Amino acid sequence: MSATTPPDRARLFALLGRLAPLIFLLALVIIFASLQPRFLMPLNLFNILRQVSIYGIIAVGMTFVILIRGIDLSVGALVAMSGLCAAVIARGGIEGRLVLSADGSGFSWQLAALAAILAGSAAGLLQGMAVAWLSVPAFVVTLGGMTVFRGLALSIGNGGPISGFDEAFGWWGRGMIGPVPVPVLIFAAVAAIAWVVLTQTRFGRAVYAVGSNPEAARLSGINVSGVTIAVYGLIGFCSGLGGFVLASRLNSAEAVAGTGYELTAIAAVVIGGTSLQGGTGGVGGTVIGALLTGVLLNGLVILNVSPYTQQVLVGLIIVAAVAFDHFIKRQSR
Amino acid sequence: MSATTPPDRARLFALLGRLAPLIFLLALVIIFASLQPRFLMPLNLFNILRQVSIYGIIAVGMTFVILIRGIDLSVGALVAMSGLCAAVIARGGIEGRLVLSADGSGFSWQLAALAAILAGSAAGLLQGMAVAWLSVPAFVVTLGGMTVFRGLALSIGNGGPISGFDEAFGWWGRGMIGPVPVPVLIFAAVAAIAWVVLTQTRFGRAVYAVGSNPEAARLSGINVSGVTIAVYGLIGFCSGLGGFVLASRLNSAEAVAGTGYELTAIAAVVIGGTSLQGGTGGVGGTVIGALLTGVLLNGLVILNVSPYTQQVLVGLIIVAAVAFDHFIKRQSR
Amino acid sequence: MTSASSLGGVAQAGAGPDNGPAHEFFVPAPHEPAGSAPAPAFGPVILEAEGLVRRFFGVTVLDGVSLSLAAGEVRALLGENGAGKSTMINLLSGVHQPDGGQLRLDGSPVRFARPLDADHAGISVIRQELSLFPDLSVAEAIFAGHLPLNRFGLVDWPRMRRAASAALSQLAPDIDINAPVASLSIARQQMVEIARALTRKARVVIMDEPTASLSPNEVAHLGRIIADLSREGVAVLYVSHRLDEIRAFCQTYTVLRDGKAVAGGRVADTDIPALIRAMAGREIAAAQKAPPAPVADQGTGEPLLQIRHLASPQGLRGGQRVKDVSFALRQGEILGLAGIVGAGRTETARMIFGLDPVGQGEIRLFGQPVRFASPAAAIAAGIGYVPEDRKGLSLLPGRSVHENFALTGAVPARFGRNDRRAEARLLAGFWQKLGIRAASPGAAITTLSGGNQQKVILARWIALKPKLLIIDEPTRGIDVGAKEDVHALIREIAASGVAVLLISSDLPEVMSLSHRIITLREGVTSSDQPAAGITAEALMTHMTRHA
Amino acid sequence: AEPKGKDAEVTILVSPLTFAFPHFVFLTDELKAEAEALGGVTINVADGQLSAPKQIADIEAAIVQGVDGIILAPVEADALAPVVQQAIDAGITVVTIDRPVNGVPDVLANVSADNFKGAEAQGEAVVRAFPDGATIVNLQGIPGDKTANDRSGGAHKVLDAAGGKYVFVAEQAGNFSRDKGLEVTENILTGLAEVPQVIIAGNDDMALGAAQAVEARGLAGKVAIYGYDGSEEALKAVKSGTLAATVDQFPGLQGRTAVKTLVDYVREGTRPASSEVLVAPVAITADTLDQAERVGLIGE
Ligand SMILES: Nc1ncnc2c1ncn2[C@@H]1O[C@H](COP(=O)(O)OP(=O)(O)OP(=O)(O)O)[C@@H](O)[C@H]1O
Ligand SMILES: Nc1ncnc2c1ncn2[C@@H]1O[C@H](COP(=O)(O)OP(=O)(O)OP(=O)(O)O)[C@@H](O)[C@H]1O
Ligand SMILES: [Mg+2]
Ligand SMILES: [Mg+2]
Repeated sequence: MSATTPPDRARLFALLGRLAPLIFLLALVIIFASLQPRFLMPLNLFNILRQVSIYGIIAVGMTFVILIRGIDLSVGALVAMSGLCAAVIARGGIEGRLVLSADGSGFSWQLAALAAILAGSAAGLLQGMAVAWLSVPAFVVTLGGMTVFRGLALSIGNGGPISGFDEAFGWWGRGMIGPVPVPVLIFAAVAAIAWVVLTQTRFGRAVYAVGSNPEAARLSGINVSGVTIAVYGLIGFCSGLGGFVLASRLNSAEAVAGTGYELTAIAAVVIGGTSLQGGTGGVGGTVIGALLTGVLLNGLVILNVSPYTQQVLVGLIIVAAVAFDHFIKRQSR
Repeated sequence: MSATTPPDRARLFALLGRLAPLIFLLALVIIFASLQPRFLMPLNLFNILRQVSIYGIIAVGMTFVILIRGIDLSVGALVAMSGLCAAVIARGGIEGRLVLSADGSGFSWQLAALAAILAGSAAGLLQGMAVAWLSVPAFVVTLGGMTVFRGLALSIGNGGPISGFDEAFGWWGRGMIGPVPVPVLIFAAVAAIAWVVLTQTRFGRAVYAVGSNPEAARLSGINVSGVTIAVYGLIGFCSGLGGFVLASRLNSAEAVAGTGYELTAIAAVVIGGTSLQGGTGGVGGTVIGALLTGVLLNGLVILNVSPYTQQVLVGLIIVAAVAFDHFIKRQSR
Repeated sequence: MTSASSLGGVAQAGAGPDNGPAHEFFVPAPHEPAGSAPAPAFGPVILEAEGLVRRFFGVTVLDGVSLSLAAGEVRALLGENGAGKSTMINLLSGVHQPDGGQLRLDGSPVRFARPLDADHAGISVIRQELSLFPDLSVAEAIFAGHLPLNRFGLVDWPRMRRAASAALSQLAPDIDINAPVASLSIARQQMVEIARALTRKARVVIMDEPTASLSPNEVAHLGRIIADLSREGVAVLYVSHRLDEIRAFCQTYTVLRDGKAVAGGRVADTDIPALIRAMAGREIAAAQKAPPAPVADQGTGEPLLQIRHLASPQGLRGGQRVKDVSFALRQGEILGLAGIVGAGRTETARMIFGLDPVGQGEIRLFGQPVRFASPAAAIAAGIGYVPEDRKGLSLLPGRSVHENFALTGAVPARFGRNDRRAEARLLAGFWQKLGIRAASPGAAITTLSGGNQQKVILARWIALKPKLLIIDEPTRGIDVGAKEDVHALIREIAASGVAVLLISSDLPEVMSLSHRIITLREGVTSSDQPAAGITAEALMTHMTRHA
Repeated sequence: AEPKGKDAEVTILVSPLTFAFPHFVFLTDELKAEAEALGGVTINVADGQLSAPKQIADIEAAIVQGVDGIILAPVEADALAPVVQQAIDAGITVVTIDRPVNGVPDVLANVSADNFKGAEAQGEAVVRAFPDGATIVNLQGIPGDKTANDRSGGAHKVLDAAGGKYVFVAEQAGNFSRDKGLEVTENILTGLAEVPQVIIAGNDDMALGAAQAVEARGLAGKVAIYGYDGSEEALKAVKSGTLAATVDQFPGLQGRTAVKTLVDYVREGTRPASSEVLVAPVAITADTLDQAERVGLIGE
């Protein structure tokens, strides 16, 4: 009957809608490349990739959170806290305040990484429970979490940095496999796994269902609280991993690390076309979004744009990117 | 007819729900007072009032924004930018870069205030248009605005502060009327006006309608875009006013002023019981919420709690406050 | 012809092809419960409620209600708006927990702490308020929460799609299972909701007003489906305010009044007036008999609204829904707009009201060509619109009844301040006239029963005193008694000179209220004639038969 | 690298901690002025924004651009080391200002006035003014920030060493900002049973905020307030007696020296006498005002 959809055509437009962020990214790359050819040097491209990889990992976790209509402002603080946890383990204690290993030497990177990831995940799960069970809005819970975990990070390192780790530890942030920096590979792996989970598993689809209509999700027998807690645990995990990689990259962990990562990560997710209303979007877009922010920051520096002007441009371009995305999507209705 | 509710009882519960933040505030006051009697010194109480007044003014504007399901992350930057605008006018230019007045002397506080408020309102209206017409989520628009306006603030002051204004200018931030600091009176006035607008006027009712169900509001002939733009213009106005009062208070304006005000303001609104889903809440609660945060920061310093621990406590107590509010509200269902 | 027979026959239509010749719909109903070929010897009792009590704000909404559902039984749950039907269902399906009484499953006591528990117990529910996933595809929405897995433990998309089309094939084969649910009409969403409940292979299926916005032949399909379920030994609890459906589909019934079960038994042993009496506890003027009031200026002068060859723009999803609609509407006239689901009625209304862009064609108001850019403009020009999607387009959740009523600003502000007292006075009038049941004007709208919400929304628009009022499904979810109040109200405003465009899937309603009736078929006006002496058969032919 | 030859074009990236601190704004301006004077020198600036990753990214970008030299104030001594090494390996000359990076011997020079030393100077000034002890309020900068820690740490080192007569009655974070400094001081003053004799602040902004709180309480002159940075406003305040002292790290001198050292090396290959060009911070009091770098700006 007439009132049915010509699927192919509809799908074409839907596709275009999904591609909007990519188009914008390419445009940006072309502009920078034409203004400064050195921008395209492999070295620079890998720099960009390495630079985005850490908050990229977090942005992947943030995608889940935003898909269920949540938000997490605590990730930056979590990066700092978990990074310090890893550092304490790797150093075998805190100078003059805490000795963990008998001979005062540090522990292996495995234990350090584990510490970071456990710390992050635990913190995330706790926040998830507050959101799910106390029904406190995620914005508030994680705003609180942000200051709480900063506070904890400060008390762990007593305000100062903890630095100097062994080679094995450092490899995860500074190592290379062929021409590719390790953090980039970690980011890629995390993104790939997240993609499979979101598109191919019941949990992933439950995430979309909860984001699209929590009440209906509950009525159709989905364990909404469970999904919520899991999702916040998941971004906690990503933050912990990010914290470990960052500490390894900087060969040092400090309480002020990761400041502002929350906003960068959220920006990446939204630029990638995931809606803050939840229910629509995905990891693919987030990767594009992360790259876009990375390209932006790198390109403006490469072009010697003055710092003040840079801030203005970054703000404008981010808004433009999202506006473009929404414009395309509207056209395809 | 049995299937109706005895209004009195329903109203009682509703009332209790509205009072929850107040109850929490009183509890906090009692705790601090018992730990440190000097907390109740009139002087200290007025200090608290003066300290909350500036972000209180902004929180009032933020109430409107959150009532229509929006959010504004740019207020801190706007405070800095508009403060600097006022400073430039009051000094009649920028040392060695810009001379506005013929004789190089500054202009009156009226002009300075006007400059700040115009700058703030204009910025707000622009963001409102982006939200309403480009249908870019408020979170993104104002996140962009945050960096844009910081950037502009930095370029105005060239990174440095602009200081030293005349008495009349200073009165608005440091003056007293009787025992009451002027900023407190400004805050009170702003809150009172906002209360009338929200509860007594068509516009106020439209704000609630748009927040509760934008589709229904539009279908009932409410100009949703208009309301949205107006609301962001309004918080721009508040930020401009706040920027002026802050500059007057510090006898100096700088680009880093107001950092983090956005989160403090949002926290105040949510603690006050306004829902981030929009449609429910009000200015009364916001005033309580602002006082609560003020009391918290003041009390912890008075008790000389270490900065690290303070952060932890602030986070936990904010979450507790909102959890308590939601708990009470749930009971009344 | 009587409305009873007009829909009573619906069950029979089950036998016929989906859109076979029209007369098949109107064989008078046999007076034994339809669908159950062998006389109803029910299987063992599956679900049993005993003395259920539920309070809200300490107000008793359900007061010791008992009912049982046996395998193969189709039981009607009847009652006025606010009687407690949906609440009862919420208790049976674990949405709320009873404050008293108990549930028994297969004879042994159970407690449903969450909807999930009821789901595991094989109870599936079609909710009164649609609860679908706007962003998900139709196929996924149908299986949400129970997605089929392949042997790798991953979601089996192909299988899911196949099953989804199968589930919809009977009811609405034209729905694109890959389209997002949000793009479907209320009616279609209701069909998706039905399909969802059916794919659960449940032992108990509960339907809360599933036909509220369905038109006769969808109802017919549903009738056949219910008959099949009962034959397969599934127990069905069926809620509807359309009593002819009850007679056609159900074998047993339970009547709720003010939270108490006041009557029950075999449908065959009772009749509609008796049921109405039981629900209302008083005598109600037999439904839909009053003749329409004469029109002020019949035939003479410029029509108030004139639509010529109206068409919606070519859309991407679902193509062009309105293709060629023309009609004229005069002051004081009630124009019935009939059509099956997807015919283009709602879209026509939306275009007139400035909600959707107009493709081609012209709209003349008082002879002046108009195209409204926004509802605000349409309202300013004296048009009102009561949409069919109450939850999505009308209610302000979390706001009071008063504010929901005052939304359109029927009462002008005084010195810039809202005149709450005048508003309250106006509301009180409608409250009494429509018999609205709610705690108080201060109560949150969402605590009202579906029907009472609808009354408040109607009042909102009538209070605005429009010159033209478009009403899409005016009595959706409203009980028989209240329906009369609403009909009387519509006649009254028409008599006062308001032109009414009445969109309804309830044919008897259209026929009894309208002066003229036009029918839409796939976006084209297929007939336009005076209501006097028109038969439902004729209408159905124009609505369905391909010329 | 080969000397590029006299008056060859030189491009330099300057990456200070952050432009949110006037200290670095002034440093950069002076540095630019010197570059102007030298001629043929292009200065690109990047804002460190107090973030190690940001600064690393900026330097990586500069390497890609192929600048001749980098002048940076490392946000984090260890974190910046690898990228600095990378720059040097790429043939770029690096000079650090304000503070060194750890474990990169090939850095041409470290032109720094150690914050820790400066804070010691601040502490010594207190000891000189209050030989027989004092009650002290300590306003710290952003919690966890290196500058904040060094400045608080230096003062503590001196005053704690001077024995029990110096008591820290309150220590709070003022986040280097004037409004927070003012607010926190107000609260501390009400919290304390008796007025403290001394307030030391991690920067001039907080000190000036504290001064306002003190004045508002009608305690002007009763509390000695020590700032840090030698900013124009602070010097005025020292002159007028509102502040007891401020610490000058001579950012201008640092900037000028850094750029000169770097350009000389890039052009002629001349290394500085020592790779450690230490600028000794000085506590500026009313009677040593003339030693302040920016004293010229405040006029008579
Ligand atoms: N969540 C709630 N809070 C308060 N009161 C409620 C709530 N839900 C239902 N009620 C009240 O319970 C009574 C019964 O409501 P219910 O929805 O069961 O009626 P219903 O029989 O389904 O009516 P309808 O035919 O209009 O759907 C109504 O008076 C309603 O106001
Ligand atoms: N075949 C379809 N597929 C997807 N969406 C549809 C289809 N038919 C209708 N719709 C949606 O339903 C809305 C109303 O459609 P339409 O006006 O055709 O229904 P109607 O004639 O009002 O009948 P009803 O109101 O009973 O659905 C339209 O806005 C359209 O988006
Ligand atoms: Mg109901
Ligand atoms: Mg319709």
